[in-house]
Amino acid sequence: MPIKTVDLDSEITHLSILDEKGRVDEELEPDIPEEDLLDLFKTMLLVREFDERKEKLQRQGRIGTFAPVRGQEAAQLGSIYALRKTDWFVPSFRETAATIWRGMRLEDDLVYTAGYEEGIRFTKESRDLPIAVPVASQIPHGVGIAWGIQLKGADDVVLTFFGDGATSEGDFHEALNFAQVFRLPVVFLCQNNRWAISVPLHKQTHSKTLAQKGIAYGMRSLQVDGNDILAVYVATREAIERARKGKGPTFIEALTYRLSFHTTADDPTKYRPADEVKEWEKRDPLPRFQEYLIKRGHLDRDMVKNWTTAAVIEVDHAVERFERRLDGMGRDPDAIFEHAYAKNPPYVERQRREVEDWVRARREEGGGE
Amino acid sequence: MPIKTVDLDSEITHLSILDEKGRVDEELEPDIPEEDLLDLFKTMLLVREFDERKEKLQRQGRIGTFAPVRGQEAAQLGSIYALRKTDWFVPSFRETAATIWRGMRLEDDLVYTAGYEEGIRFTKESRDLPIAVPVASQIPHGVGIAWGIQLKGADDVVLTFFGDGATSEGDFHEALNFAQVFRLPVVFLCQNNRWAISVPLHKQTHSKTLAQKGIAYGMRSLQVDGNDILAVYVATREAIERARKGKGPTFIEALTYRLSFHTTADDPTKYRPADEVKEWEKRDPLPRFQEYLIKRGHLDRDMVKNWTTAAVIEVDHAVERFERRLDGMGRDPDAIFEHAYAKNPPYVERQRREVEDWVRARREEGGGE
Amino acid sequence: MAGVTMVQALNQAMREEMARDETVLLLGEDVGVDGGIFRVSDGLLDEFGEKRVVDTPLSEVAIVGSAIGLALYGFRPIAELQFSGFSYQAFHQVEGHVSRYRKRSQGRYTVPLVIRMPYGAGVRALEHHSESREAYYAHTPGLKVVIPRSPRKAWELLKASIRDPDPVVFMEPKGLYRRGREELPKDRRKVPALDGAEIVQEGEDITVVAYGAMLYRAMEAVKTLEREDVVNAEIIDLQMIAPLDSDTVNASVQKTGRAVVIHEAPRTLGVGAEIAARITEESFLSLEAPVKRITGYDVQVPMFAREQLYLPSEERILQGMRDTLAF
Amino acid sequence: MAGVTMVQALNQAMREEMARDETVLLLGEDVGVDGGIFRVSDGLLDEFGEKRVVDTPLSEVAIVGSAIGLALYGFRPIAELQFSGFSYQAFHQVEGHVSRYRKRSQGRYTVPLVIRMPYGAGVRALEHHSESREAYYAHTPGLKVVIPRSPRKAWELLKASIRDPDPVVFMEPKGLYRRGREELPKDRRKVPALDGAEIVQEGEDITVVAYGAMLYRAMEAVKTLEREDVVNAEIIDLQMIAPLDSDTVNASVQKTGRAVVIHEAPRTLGVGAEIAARITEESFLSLEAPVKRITGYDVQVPMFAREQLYLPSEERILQGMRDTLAF
Ligand SMILES: Cc1ncc(C[n+]2csc(CCOP(=O)(O)OP(=O)(O)O)c2C)c(N)n1
Ligand SMILES: Cc1ncc(C[n+]2csc(CCOP(=O)(O)OP(=O)(O)O)c2C)c(N)n1
Ligand SMILES: [Mg+2]
Ligand SMILES: [Mg+2]
Repeated sequence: MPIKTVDLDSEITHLSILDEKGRVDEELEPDIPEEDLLDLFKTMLLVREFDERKEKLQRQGRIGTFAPVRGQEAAQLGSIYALRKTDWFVPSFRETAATIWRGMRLEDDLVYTAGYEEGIRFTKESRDLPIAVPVASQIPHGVGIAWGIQLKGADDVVLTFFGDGATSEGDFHEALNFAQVFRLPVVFLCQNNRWAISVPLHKQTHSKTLAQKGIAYGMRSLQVDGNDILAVYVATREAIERARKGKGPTFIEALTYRLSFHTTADDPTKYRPADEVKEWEKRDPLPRFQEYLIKRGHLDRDMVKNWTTAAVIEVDHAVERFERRLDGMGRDPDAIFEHAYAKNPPYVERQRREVEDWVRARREEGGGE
Repeated sequence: MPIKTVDLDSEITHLSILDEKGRVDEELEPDIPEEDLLDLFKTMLLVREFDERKEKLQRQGRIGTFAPVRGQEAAQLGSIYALRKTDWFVPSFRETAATIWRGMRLEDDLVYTAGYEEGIRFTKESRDLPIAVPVASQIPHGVGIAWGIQLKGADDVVLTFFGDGATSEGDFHEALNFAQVFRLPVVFLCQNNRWAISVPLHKQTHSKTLAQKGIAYGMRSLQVDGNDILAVYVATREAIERARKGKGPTFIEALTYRLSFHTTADDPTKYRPADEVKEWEKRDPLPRFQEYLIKRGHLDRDMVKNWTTAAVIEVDHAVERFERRLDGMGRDPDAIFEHAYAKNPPYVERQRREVEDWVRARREEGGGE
Repeated sequence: MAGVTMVQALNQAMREEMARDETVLLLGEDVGVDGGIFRVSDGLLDEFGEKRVVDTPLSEVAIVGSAIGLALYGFRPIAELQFSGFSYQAFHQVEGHVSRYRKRSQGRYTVPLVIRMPYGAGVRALEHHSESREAYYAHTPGLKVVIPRSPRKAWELLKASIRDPDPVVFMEPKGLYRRGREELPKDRRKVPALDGAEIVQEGEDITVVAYGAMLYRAMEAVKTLEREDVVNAEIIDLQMIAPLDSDTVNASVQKTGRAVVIHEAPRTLGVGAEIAARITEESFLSLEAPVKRITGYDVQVPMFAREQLYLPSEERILQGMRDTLAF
Repeated sequence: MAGVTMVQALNQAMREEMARDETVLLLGEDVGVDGGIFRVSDGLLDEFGEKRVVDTPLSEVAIVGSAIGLALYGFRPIAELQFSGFSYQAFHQVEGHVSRYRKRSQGRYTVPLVIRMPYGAGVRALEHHSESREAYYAHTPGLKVVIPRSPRKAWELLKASIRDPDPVVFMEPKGLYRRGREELPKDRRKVPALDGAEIVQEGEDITVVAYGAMLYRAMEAVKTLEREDVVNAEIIDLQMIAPLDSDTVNASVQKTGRAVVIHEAPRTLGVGAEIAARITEESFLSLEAPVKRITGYDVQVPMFAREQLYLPSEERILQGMRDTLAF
């Protein structure tokens, strides 16, 4: 037949388990221990409170700009929960919820956001990468780590995060192609929050779903309701297990929404209709999860109240510790020259001494900042 | 329904009109004037001869390295024939057949391949870009030209060429996404010749077709038998007409084969099974087209013989003119400093004089090169 | 306050050029509805419509690459990259094509585009938002690299860049975006062509070379120097670091015999290196002291809490001038 | 002929390092079955298998980007880019990540990878195959940039680069790939760590600084100079242009009082600028003549027919030295 349709063996499915009212599809409902469910919920509460507090601190000039999570908690926690501690976590720049789940201390995040490299604190055992600011540029790193895992014959997996805007970058394309060519144990988790700063999805790409971008690589790809923590978990878990078994990568598009501003430097009212935000407020992942937990009898209103208060206190304490640390840190110039190279070349050492001399001279003059 | 299949409205079709024996599907057969058919055939003969001659010239050190066309003549000529002279042609580095069709003089190509910028000769009216060496990097340029056409409200179209390897580059991805977002009048013609130097298609990507990569952008995409000049023509013509009518871009994958080496610096016997090449020799686009023309009564064996001789003579003459021109060109250093800027800065002018002085001093000493 | 900020001046320059020449258009991430993340294109979308002020997908390669195509076709695109730190995504397009089409096509195809990008420190932002790597572009033959020091200069130089026949990388010192105001000239039509450095203050004893945000620190330091040490400094704003107007610098040094050069970028292979080399080459016999470079250090730019320790401070500049004078 | 070419030496270095350390692996376009387009990895696939010698898709970003991931994970990847002219596709990965992970992660994550790429003129190839833009990398803090001059040096420096804890951009002067042979050392295990410049000839009258292919032209020119002008030149091979070993250069200039520096790259902001600046800064009182730069010109590198007019020739170098001596 001169004109024939090529069978691509590829279709895109959409998964949802918990609906907007917190009603669950019992067939698909995953079996998550109560303790974990409640931990996830507590973390959601904490992240919300933390976001809000950071906004205040930023407006007061005590920290710099940052990217809030609000609206994307389910997408981040549902997926990161599926990851083992010994698996690798490759964030973009908005994954505060996932990063807190991995064990980051709030005070460290504040130190970092206040402009200090020391806020990045990893141990030798850490398998979390630092945040990556250039959009999509971290995706190939996750692919490389997965390649390392495969070469070593380890059974770890990499979970790499990025946004809808990131899918327009060449780095996304090259990395996903690589991952599939080598069948690497990596899961790509795209948080499609419908905006890249002021650019809405339909100006970002003409494709109907982002998931279908995986078809370009012959990669297993699917869409989930990203505000449904159960669906995100189920999809990620399955993808991770496939990856762990050597069945290659998966691309997951989690449909979610950035309820807040892009960063504190941004004013979304300039470009985005209030209606749209309202629509998405109704799909807020937090109350939905809360309803589910209440319906299952894990949670009651009092617990929510107490835990909300506990979150405020936890953040209070983190802020106090952060401020104490800042005091201690001073403006030590040495930090500029540390970790530049394994060992600084002589002229860099001379530059270091130059700065030290300046700072000393200033101190001797009794000058502050 | 919690798990549902997303309807993507996208399928990939494969088009073929002229089979390997030169038999035509009469329903799909395009109505090309006899004169044009014969012109296309003559050009095929000429390009073959030219490739061979260039190989000899390269082995003799008279020109530098180049990328032969053999096997891809139908893919190039079928598509370029669908383009108006006033449309834009954006080549990669292997489109000698298409470029000759557009009017490039053989001797210019030789001058260029001998290492002289002067081999690139465009008039103000030219709508052909020079070859682009960095793989895939020309694709966004074609998109930008198409954007210009759209802005100006002109009804021209851009035809952009690249290879299978190019689809792995980020530039390909970003350019196609752009083109579809803005619905630009551009046709992407991928010559899938199954090899990128020594890397075979299955190591390049895991996708079943290259055409399906267009699904990532929601772009109309299809596959054609690239060794079937009629199918390539029909597919390209349709895509061009759609583009001209403002219906946006099309991605065409032309399945073909690089029968020769990658460039003269390459030895394909190192990495590619002789069998595979033999298989593809059978699908050579030239005899297939020849059979078709003979069957249609446009051509007989004598004509083929005469035209083959004519091609040899044409190439002979081109080589002669090329050699005369080289003589004349000398080693004029001025050319180095021309077209660097609209107007050279003073220090570059001083550098120019420095070189001129050298060359003059040398000449006065009576030294040659 | 009277006058306009640099952000407003840039906005005004684009507005006027777009009104004057319909082939001028602006493309980039968030330049349309949002008016640019620094508001440099505020209002342009309303005025010129979405065909000429275009929000693009998040794709630096396609922004620069399609701007090349637009320029080849006859437009004069202004491509905005959100920060210089993300311009390297498209570096191959700039190195490989923007700087070469004229040469490659023997003059047939030119790419008179402007690539605008904020650069340098000063906005308390995340990593990759504070670097000064203008030397990458200045080392690339075929490009012009322009850096304005003030609102008025920003207006004038951006207009000149848009009109220039060569591709221009237009680097905006983001620390100056909202620092100070200046009146724009009454006659808005006269725009001098891009042309080298400017002597912003004449003097006899030492030549001070700077550009962008550091120029102000240099000028402050010079004020102190002149007050306390009773000397006169000649201050040169390079304005363009490619092509580099070393003739102006050398003429000055041949008068003063001493020079310092100041920039934020790392010292090694920063613009100061080229200035020092050209002064040594062409003014050797006039030189009474080595050319002093007061610059960022040869390490990764620190995050913002320690930025000021990294940047040349007024004190460091003052000290550098004194060392040079005392040599 | 006895000894090995640079291609063979590089091959041998990789072979030995891969045998010594199983975390070393090679990835790139055509490095496997084809053995690399210059045959630098010939035979490695057979010896180490396709897990450690990997033909990748045509994706510089993914090559460098996944090499970063491999290095973060604990491997020591060697990423081959086919020509330096195509390394800019991945420039943002190098500038944004390769050079920064150590800093960004406070030392937790390091990327001890080697990015190999042929650079420079001399193979009669198409556009983008002859450039020397090593300064882009040398201006990027956090990177090391190594350029070997000979087969033995290539062997030694590549091994040292693979073992080095910092990321190395290893630039191979492709014009030297098959020029001349040298024996490799008997004891293959001893490899000196990466460490600055080497004085290849001691002398008293003038310091000649070069690296890569231009070193030979410099040496030839020096021979003529020494024969005809009865002077002694001290010749320094930089070997690494980042970090730049200016201490060795300055010590020499403080003895000779004169210096020339030679490279293929464009003059403006080429390595010669930094050398000239550092000499002026640190050896000003010893300098009897300005530092002379003999370099490529500040225009796009011409296609190969005129390449020799663009490159520093022996005559230009000789003249430059004579001018400097006569100053
Ligand atoms: C390569 C690059 N270009 C531009 C930017 C500036 N920028 C920061 S975030 C952002 C939008 C990202 O959108 P998306 O990927 O959807 O992630 P989201 O912010 O929605 O989480 C842009 C343009 C950047 N950080 N990196
Ligand atoms: C960005 C870039 N990387 C590497 C190369 C070296 N190179 C030249 S052609 C080629 C293979 C191209 O393959 P394909 O796109 O399939 O085109 P074909 O050669 O088959 O026509 C490579 C790797 C290049 N020119 N540009
Ligand atoms: Mg988004
Ligand atoms: Mg191919």
